[in-house]
Amino acid sequence: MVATELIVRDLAFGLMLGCVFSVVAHGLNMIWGVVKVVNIAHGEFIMLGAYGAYFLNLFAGLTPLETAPVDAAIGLLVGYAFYYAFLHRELRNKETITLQSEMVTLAATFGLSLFVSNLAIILFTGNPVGVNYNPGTLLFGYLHVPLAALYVAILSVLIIGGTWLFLERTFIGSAIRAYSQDVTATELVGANPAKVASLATGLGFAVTMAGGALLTVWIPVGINPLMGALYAPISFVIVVLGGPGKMWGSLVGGLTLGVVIDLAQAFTTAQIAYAAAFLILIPVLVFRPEGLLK
Amino acid sequence: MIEKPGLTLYGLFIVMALLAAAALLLGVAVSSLLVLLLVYAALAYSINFITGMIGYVDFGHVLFMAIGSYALAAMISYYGANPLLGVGLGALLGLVFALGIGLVILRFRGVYFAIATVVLVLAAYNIVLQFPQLGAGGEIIFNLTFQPLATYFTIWTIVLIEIVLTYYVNRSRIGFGIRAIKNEEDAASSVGVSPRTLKLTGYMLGGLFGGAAGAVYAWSISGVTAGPAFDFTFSLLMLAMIIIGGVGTSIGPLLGAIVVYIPSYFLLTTVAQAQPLIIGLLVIIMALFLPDGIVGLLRRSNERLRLLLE
Amino acid sequence: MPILQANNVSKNFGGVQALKDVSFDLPDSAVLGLIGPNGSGKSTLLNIIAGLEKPTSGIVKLDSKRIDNLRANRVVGYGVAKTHQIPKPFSNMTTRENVAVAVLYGRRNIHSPSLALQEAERTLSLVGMGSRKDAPAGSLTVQEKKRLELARAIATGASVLLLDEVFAGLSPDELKDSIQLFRKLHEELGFSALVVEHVMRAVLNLSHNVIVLEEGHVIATGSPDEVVHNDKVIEAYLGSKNSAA
Amino acid sequence: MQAKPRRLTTRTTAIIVVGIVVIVIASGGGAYYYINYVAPRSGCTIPSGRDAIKVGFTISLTGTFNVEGTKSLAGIRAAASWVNDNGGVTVNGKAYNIALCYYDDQSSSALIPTLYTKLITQDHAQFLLAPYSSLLTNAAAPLAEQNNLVMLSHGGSADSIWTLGYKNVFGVLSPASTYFNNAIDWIAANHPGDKLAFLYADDSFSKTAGIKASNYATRQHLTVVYNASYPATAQDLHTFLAEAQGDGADDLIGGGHYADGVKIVQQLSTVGWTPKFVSLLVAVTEPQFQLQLGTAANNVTGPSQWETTATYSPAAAQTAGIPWYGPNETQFVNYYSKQANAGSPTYHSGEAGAAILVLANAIEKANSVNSTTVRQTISSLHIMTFFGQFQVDSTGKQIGHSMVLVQWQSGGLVVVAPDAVASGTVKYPYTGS
Repeated sequence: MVATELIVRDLAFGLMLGCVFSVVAHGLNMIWGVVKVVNIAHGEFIMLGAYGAYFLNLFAGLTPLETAPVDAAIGLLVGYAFYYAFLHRELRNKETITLQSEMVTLAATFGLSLFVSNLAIILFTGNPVGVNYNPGTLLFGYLHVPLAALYVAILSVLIIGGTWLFLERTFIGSAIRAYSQDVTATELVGANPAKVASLATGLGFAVTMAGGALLTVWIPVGINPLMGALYAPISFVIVVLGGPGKMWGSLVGGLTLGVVIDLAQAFTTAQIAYAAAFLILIPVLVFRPEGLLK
Repeated sequence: MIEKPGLTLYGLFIVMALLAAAALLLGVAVSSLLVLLLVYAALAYSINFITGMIGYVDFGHVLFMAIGSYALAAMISYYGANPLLGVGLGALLGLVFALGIGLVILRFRGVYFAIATVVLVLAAYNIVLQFPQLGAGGEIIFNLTFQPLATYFTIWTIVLIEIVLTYYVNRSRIGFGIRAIKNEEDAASSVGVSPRTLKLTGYMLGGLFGGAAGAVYAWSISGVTAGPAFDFTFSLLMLAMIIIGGVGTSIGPLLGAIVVYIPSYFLLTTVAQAQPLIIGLLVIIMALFLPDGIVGLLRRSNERLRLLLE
Repeated sequence: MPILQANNVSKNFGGVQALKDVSFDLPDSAVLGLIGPNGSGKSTLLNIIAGLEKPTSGIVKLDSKRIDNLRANRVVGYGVAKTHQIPKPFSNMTTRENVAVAVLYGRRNIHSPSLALQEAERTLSLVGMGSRKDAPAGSLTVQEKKRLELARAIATGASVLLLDEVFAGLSPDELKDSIQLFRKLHEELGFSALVVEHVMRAVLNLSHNVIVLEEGHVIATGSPDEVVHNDKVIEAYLGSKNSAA
Repeated sequence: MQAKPRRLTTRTTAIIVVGIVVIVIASGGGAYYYINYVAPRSGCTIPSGRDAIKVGFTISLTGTFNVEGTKSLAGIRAAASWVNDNGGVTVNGKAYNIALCYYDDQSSSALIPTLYTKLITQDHAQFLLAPYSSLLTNAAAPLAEQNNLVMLSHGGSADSIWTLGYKNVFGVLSPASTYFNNAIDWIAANHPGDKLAFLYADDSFSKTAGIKASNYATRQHLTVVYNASYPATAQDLHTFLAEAQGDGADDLIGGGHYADGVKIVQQLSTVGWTPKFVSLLVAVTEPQFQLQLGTAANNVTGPSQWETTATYSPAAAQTAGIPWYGPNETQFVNYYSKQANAGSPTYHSGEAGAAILVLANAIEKANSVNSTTVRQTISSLHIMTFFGQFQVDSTGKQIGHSMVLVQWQSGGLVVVAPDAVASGTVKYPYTGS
């Protein structure tokens, strides 16, 4: 029943979907990996990024690809504000985040998620909207590849690679890496821990919101205030799969999820495919709590 | 041996007595409004056993509510059983699932546990849709003759049991062990506390009462549908209630349910989104500045209140 | 007849061998000092006895019953209690409640919280913390937190205490007090103790016998006097200092 | 927690207990007073001039169903103002206005019990309309039943609603199981060799419509080569569409709510499949569908409960031998356009407006506002409105009304089946974008 053509197609679409999942989760990964905080309101900032793409398209005619850098700039500022409002009190003067602080940040960002999503309903109404962006399709034999999805996939990989390069090759990057290993080590390399942590949070938000913009290519009429409730859990799964703090982990996790969903759909029902995609998390946590990536 | 109960318990009994009287005296109209309040309270107490007492943040508690809802709906629509039997089955299944799930995911600490609870809900939602026996689109609806007082007093009894149980667990030996785990799990095990057993106990109590409350909820709306049944809104409301009321305490969940539900009743029809907006804001403030919620605030404000409120 | 026995205990972490065939006997009511340079495996050995880690091979026996395959909380039930090197109080509970947890879960005979609290109060005055019984444990000083660790361990009713650096980080005066307190407690309660310590003076003062670990091996055993004059021990300590410098 | 430096005296205990009781009673009494006297911010708008009959309902003005909800509300208001402008509802020789009491339910079934209880107990609604969608109707129906109030369903089409023995719940619209019958009839008559693919969302309405349609197709001797449901949250439908194409399907039937329809048509082009015939639920009748998709919307068909171009008239009622009630097509559209946020009417507007007309007619015929009397009248009512016929079976399910099939043709929506009300013919095949 299942023809090779179908599997090739599912694989191709699964990989492209996986790329956009990766970039959507990548911001969460950066914050989680560096400041060790899981932002429960992650999905809401994806949503804001998506609305950014919608409004810039509506008023300025920008495509989602062009919106991404604008969203990222906004995200950087939002991330700074977020750090000082929510994390600074819990993180300053601490070597490692305590379990108690972890619970505080979980609860506080959970409150933020309720707040932002409902504010969005008031501001944007619950009416789902979308961005029309269709630069055409590319034909590889029998395989039609929508260019929009392809661009987004390439851009996603570039963003993830870019953050990796930034962390590996720049001074600020090495300060961030030092912070993620050991907070006091940050001071040894001559940087202020709070500044490093807030910058890392800002970068995380920048990527998150840019990811939200790129995601709009995949959800033609799916931008709505409650979309975060789906993409936050997907992001959690991806980061755990890849391993928090590992930049390429986002890509590994995202591609795994994308391919599992699309390939499993070829062999079984969509419901089972989705259930499986979420349930992978449990055995991974039991047997490889540090993530799939070494 | 258990100590003499304090005023907190009597206070809670008085509130419960008033709720019972309200339903009997003011009739059907009031009772059908208060049913939802009590369902919320029951859910808040149920998540209090795990998130409030043990400190493991459970974003997926709605899972047990859904299990209870489906148990009751299936019992009624396929076997024509008495709804009380459905509530019993819901509670039992909640307990059994909590046992199975807890054995695996209670090994994960902190945020990993929280995330595991989220993905379980999403997976369960898709699995339910896979079973045609649970209705097209996971929808089972049924029609029972009108039994407002039966529903009301079932959930009332459940809440009462939860209050007494919470109160005595907090005061008993188990309560000491549970608080030790919440503070320092490793240190607790090195003075002889078994975190595994106590965490599982808390989680199973949560599952049991979550299932029971979910069953009553399905009973009160005469059906269950997959989308709303697995809607995270309920999980979030439960969490918000105990965070606002005061985690781990025996007053907190009821207080939180009242604070969250009663204004919602008025706000819903004026500024629809204002209520979750305010709840979100309250949760942020409580989490960052008042970790023990309203009860903690009251206890800190006055020495006598500190002794009275548990 | 020793109360605690370790036979050929080994432990690997990945490729690293933290302990190699470590054996010792702890006689009843005795105090055994366990010393060695940093990273010599002292804490690992203590964790294995306390059930916090499983040995890769070897056997630990208490009263000739095997305890190496038990979970930490079960080991406490058998009568072995460990203090933490970095104190881990139950911060949001009072000092008295902290100790009461140990009473309720360490002993089989007390199930009532009110009795446990009374018992906890007694234990606290025993370690000289009676006046701090209602203070939240999170607000204690480091020295007080270390005393609390000791009080909790004693309150479990343990016959064997595993003390992980309870004397570290104290001023000379505090150290003197603590040593005196320990002596007093040991006389009154008659427990056996395995004392891991960096502060040589404390160990030599308290212990009946001392074992010295280096890189997971036992390199010397004997009375405190014998051990300090042992060439290998001197080399291990000085040598390790030389290589570190 | 256990710290008790001194015991409280009996007197202090008594004072505290009394204090608590007083506070609780005071706040309870205060709340009761507030609910009943201070805060009756009711959702009712009472038109001036005559006494009013209150009709209560919730409608989705925000959330998932907000497009459909807004259209329905405007339809309800249009029908109510037609009734009020044309003599009102006469009971025992006295004319009443129809007053609408409604709240926004945010498309959330969790809010339905609270809001309907409020409508019934505080606003004293005498008759009820159901909310939009089967999901919400299911949540609301028990409350109508419990309070013995008539409830007309205008947006809940799941057949399951009518299997529960509800005595007070009546459908105005055709049930989900019949949505695709027109499309399948047309294929069976014109292209019996086509192989069909069914792909629908897994919510209860779409799934019922999809499953019943595939059964119906089999009964019409058509070949079904693909039959699957997808999670309502799926971003990526490529896999399903490609599979359907791979199984050799010629025609595609299915969909879900509005967003699903747009998603399917967009992804058809990226999969590179151009089915010959496409029929999708709900989305197709929305003008936005065409705006969003442009030429790709051309020749897409969809079932509709009603279109402004469908021709039900007093004359048609006479031919059918049943009474006519309410505005004709033009009058309704006219009233509709005066409502706020109305846009142009869709079938959601039509079915919602018809619910008010059926209710008004039934109250007049019963000559009573007593719920039980009106209920009995509705069960035997057989009339025609601008929306088509109304007649229910013994369970309350609609059997008089019939669906139409619409198709986008060069930017306009044309009724193409059944022949009796059609204003054009089906264009075949679908041409893609």
